Amino acid sequence: MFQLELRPNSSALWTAVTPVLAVIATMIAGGFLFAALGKDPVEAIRVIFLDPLLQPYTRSQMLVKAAPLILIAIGLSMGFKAGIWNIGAEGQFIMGAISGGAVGLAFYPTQGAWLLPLMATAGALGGFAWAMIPALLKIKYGTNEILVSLMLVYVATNFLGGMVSGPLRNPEGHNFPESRSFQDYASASNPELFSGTGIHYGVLLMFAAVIVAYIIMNRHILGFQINLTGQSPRAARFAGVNPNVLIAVTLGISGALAGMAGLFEVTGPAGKLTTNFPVGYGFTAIIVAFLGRLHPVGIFLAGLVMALTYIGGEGAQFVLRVPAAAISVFQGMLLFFLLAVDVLSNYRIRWVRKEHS
Amino acid sequence: MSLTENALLTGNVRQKLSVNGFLRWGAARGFARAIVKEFDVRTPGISNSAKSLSGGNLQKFVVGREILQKPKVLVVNQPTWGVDAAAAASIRQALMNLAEAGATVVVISQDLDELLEVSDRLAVLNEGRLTKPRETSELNMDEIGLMMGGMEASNVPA
Amino acid sequence: MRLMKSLLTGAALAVGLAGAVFAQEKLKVGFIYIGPVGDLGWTYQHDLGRKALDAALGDKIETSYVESVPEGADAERVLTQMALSGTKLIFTTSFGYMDPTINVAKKFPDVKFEHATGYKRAKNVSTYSARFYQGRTVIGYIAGKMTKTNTIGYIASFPIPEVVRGINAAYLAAKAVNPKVKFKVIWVFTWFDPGKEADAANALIEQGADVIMQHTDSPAALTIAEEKGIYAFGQASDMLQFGPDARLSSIIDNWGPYYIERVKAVLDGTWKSKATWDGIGPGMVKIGAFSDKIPADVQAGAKALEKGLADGSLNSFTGPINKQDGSVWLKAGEVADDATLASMNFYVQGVDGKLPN
Amino acid sequence: MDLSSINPVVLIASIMVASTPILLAGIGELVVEKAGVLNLGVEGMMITGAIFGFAVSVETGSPWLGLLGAMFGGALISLTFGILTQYLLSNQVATGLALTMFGLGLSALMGQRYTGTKPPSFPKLDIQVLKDIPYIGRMLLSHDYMVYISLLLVAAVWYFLKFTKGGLILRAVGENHAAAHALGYKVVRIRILAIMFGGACAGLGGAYLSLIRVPQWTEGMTAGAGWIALALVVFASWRPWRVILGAYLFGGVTVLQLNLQAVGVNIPVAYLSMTPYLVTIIVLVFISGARTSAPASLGRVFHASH
Repeated sequence: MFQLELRPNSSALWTAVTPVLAVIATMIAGGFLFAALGKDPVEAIRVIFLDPLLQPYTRSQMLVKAAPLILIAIGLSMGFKAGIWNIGAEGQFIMGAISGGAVGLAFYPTQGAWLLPLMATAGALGGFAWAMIPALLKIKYGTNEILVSLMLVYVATNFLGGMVSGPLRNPEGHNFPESRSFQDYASASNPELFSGTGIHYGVLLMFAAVIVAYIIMNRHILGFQINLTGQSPRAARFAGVNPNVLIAVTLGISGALAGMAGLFEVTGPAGKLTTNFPVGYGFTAIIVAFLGRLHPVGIFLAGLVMALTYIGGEGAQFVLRVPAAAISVFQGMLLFFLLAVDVLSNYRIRWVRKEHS
Repeated sequence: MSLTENALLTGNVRQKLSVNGFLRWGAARGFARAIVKEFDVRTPGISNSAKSLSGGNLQKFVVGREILQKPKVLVVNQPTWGVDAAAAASIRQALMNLAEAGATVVVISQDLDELLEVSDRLAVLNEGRLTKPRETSELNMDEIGLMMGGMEASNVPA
Repeated sequence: MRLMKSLLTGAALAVGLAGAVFAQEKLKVGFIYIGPVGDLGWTYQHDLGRKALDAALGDKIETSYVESVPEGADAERVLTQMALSGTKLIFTTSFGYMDPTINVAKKFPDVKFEHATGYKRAKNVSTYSARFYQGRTVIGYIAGKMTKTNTIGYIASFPIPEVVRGINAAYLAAKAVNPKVKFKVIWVFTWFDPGKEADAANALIEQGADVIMQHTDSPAALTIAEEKGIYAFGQASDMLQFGPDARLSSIIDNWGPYYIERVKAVLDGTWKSKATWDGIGPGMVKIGAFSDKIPADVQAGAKALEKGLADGSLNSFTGPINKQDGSVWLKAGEVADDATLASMNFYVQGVDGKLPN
Repeated sequence: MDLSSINPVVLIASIMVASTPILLAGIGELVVEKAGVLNLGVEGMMITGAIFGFAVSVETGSPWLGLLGAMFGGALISLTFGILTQYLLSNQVATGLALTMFGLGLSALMGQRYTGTKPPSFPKLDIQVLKDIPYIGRMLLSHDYMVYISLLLVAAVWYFLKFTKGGLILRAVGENHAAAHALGYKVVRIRILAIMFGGACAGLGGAYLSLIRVPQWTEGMTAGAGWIALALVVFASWRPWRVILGAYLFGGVTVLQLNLQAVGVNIPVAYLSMTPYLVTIIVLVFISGARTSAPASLGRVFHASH
């Protein structure tokens, strides 16, 4: 039978090759899926994986769609590397959007260049504060941060519902449960920076986050401490790492990034606070973080691949009339394959004879 | 964790391997290479992970890592446990060299021969109580045996 | 390997041929849907409309759709992609697509847009909606006649004008034929959650309701009514199969005729931006077949009401009508104007409970 | 407003029905977590069970076979998670989320043929004598069989975990997989079985929705119930009986607010709906110091060479 054997050194080659393997496997399995639905598999794969890369519009949209995913995943990856599991980024995303959005709405209709930066700060603080709840509970009581952060997602979702049908509701919006449009409020909007691309400040922030995270994780003592704690918490304590500080720092960073992602999403592409503007970026980002192997550059690429399947999937729907359900099955397969092959970078497969008993 | 990272683990401050929190990987690699060279650590390279080393080599690396930082005080626990004879001898020599250079070295060990070889003074822990340290050169085996049995050597009638 | 090779050559071929698709001269008509086409409610009915379009004009047009598109950024991208790929007429079928539709329409002046249930128009953006409240007048009348307990349960989604209007219209019609009638309204704050809708139906039945009306999308309430042996109505589609005994009638969204009319207008070059708010008359709202549980005289009354609303001789909101707080809304003989109806945010006198806000 | 018109007997009866799907999914997830595995894919398994159960029930005409089909479907899809996390050592959080995405898509794809179909109806426990017992009869003894089966299942899980050797082994695996492995227990195999049990229970919970509570198939019909099931396992602090309490609390808040509305009480729905989650966090804080906190190996990767 086959057995997994831990590699003494994780293989850089396999780390690079495995995602490609997974994509190829998904194309083959997906091809069968589309064939079973009566679609031309080759064309379906082309529409999903290739077409979006050929048009300038969809290329820039990949960045727009991927920006919040990557921003959140970058923050999460730091905690994940240290073994601190924030899975409540969705809640921090929502709270960032609410707090930043509320600041903007409070100043309505005052105009000023200072407003958007102020809102972004408030958004970051909102996400940060929401992430500090599981952090502080973990530090003080040893409460499991996975569960607390997850519970807080539901609290945030309900809070959003209360806000947009209460204090933050657009007074001129016919009672619809939504806020004023930020797109119609110049100073509070996160505009398109290059005409026709949809690229907004959140995308720039995403690039900055990838670079800064790369530097922190590879060149800074904080990154070293994070890696160390993840690999050996005991060794980290010997080396003088304070685990409580690390919990607060990593959860705080991921909360602040998720909060800013929320604010830029709601003031830009989404346009206003509604009960359905959060579409699960906080959860999808967890997958993106793992697909990117918790490495900033990997996350950047994983976010783009994820965005590609969304955009390509939409194309497949209206070009080939593939049902949306088939696209999410296809995405699920891609994720499964990507998660499955990761094992090859840390383990090798060996064939061993079953010993006789 | 690679050997370089392992060297960084405790060497960061004294070896000045970071500036304002930013790591100097070049210096860290240099430090790791120095350890490997001076303590004869058998490894294909410093980017190999620490857990890929044999027990003895890892031990040499860890002890070397601390000694090369020229600490004023060094506490080591079972420095040669599970290490082959040649490696053990070189570790002991390194400890003595460090002491020679003026550092205080506290060696904790169950290997009496080792202690007799490296130490200037010896104390024994028995039932949670530490005996008064004695000059190793003044001690004979009987006296050590009594210390280990719980009798202060000084109380022993001559 | 052979499979891989054929996949690759296939992909290369397909890329080369991609341009040829645009050569066809058929008018491309696109739809974007908020839910899956299998929701059996709102989206399902719009897709029936699209199918009617295919059946009527299939030789001159080509329809496509993208389902389950979140409002906001994703909608804007899908619309842009549709426009870029040569779609000339796009129906955007959810209120939340309003701003994305306007934004994309600005960038593609040659593409015509039709937005359902919104209020923002442009030179190339029409709006359309149905006077569902007329249907509610008819079934409210039936409900008022059929209730034995004089208690009618009403499951409402969000307190937006559309829903409030429906409650008021149904209440006024029921009250007119049954002065003792009481309306009990539960707000579930969701358009679609079968479990919750079922719970709401149970709670209403427990409070004595023996006829259930609903303004949510799933047939859950109808199945509960069937189980409990009381009456209910189909919503959006006929839903007969879910409650053969319980279903008295239904309000059916019938978009097909409008879609066919608008596409014809584009084909013969007479399309102009306009606001359409059609009711029973033009057939946008249809009343489902009456159950034989309804006595003949009530059926006749309902038919007469339906006919009057259709030819305009009757109006769902004809004075004297007071608001819930007792103030006069419409004087005797006065009929409501569309502007007030479009932003209705009050209950009429007699409806129990407070409108949430 | 007349609060007295809410009949507590009926209220409890409807809470019992409304809570059954999350109770079933929750008790399954409890076993999974007790074995040290965190499967966030409950929503995906529930909806898969809902469509498997629905399809089998419609095709065979037998609701009971439908329930079996749902268990099979849930277990089957959970096996994907099991193989990935246990043999291929993938991260449990990410794999669970991927499972939900996959399950929602798969169910929608399978369900396209069944939209608008009515499944065969499900028999009720209909014993007139029992039903006529005042209060208790209506509150407790007039439900469909699955309500009782779900309660029996909780009892069985409680008994299994507390009094059987198998239960002891399962808990040992969840507390310290390394030690359990050293004692010769097949950690991976035990966890796979636990995961499949969890999948089967979640599938049953989904099928309860699609076959009994609102007999119909519509895409996405679980509407987040799987996530609530996850929360209530935590609320229950991994104790089977408290899962019932949790399920009735989580389900009860919704039913209660709907009933309050029905009698004309105005309540801030959004704020009321968040209370069970806040209570869960408070419970977590309280139990964090106590003996009965999360299984120690929860969510951690196990490989024999570690």
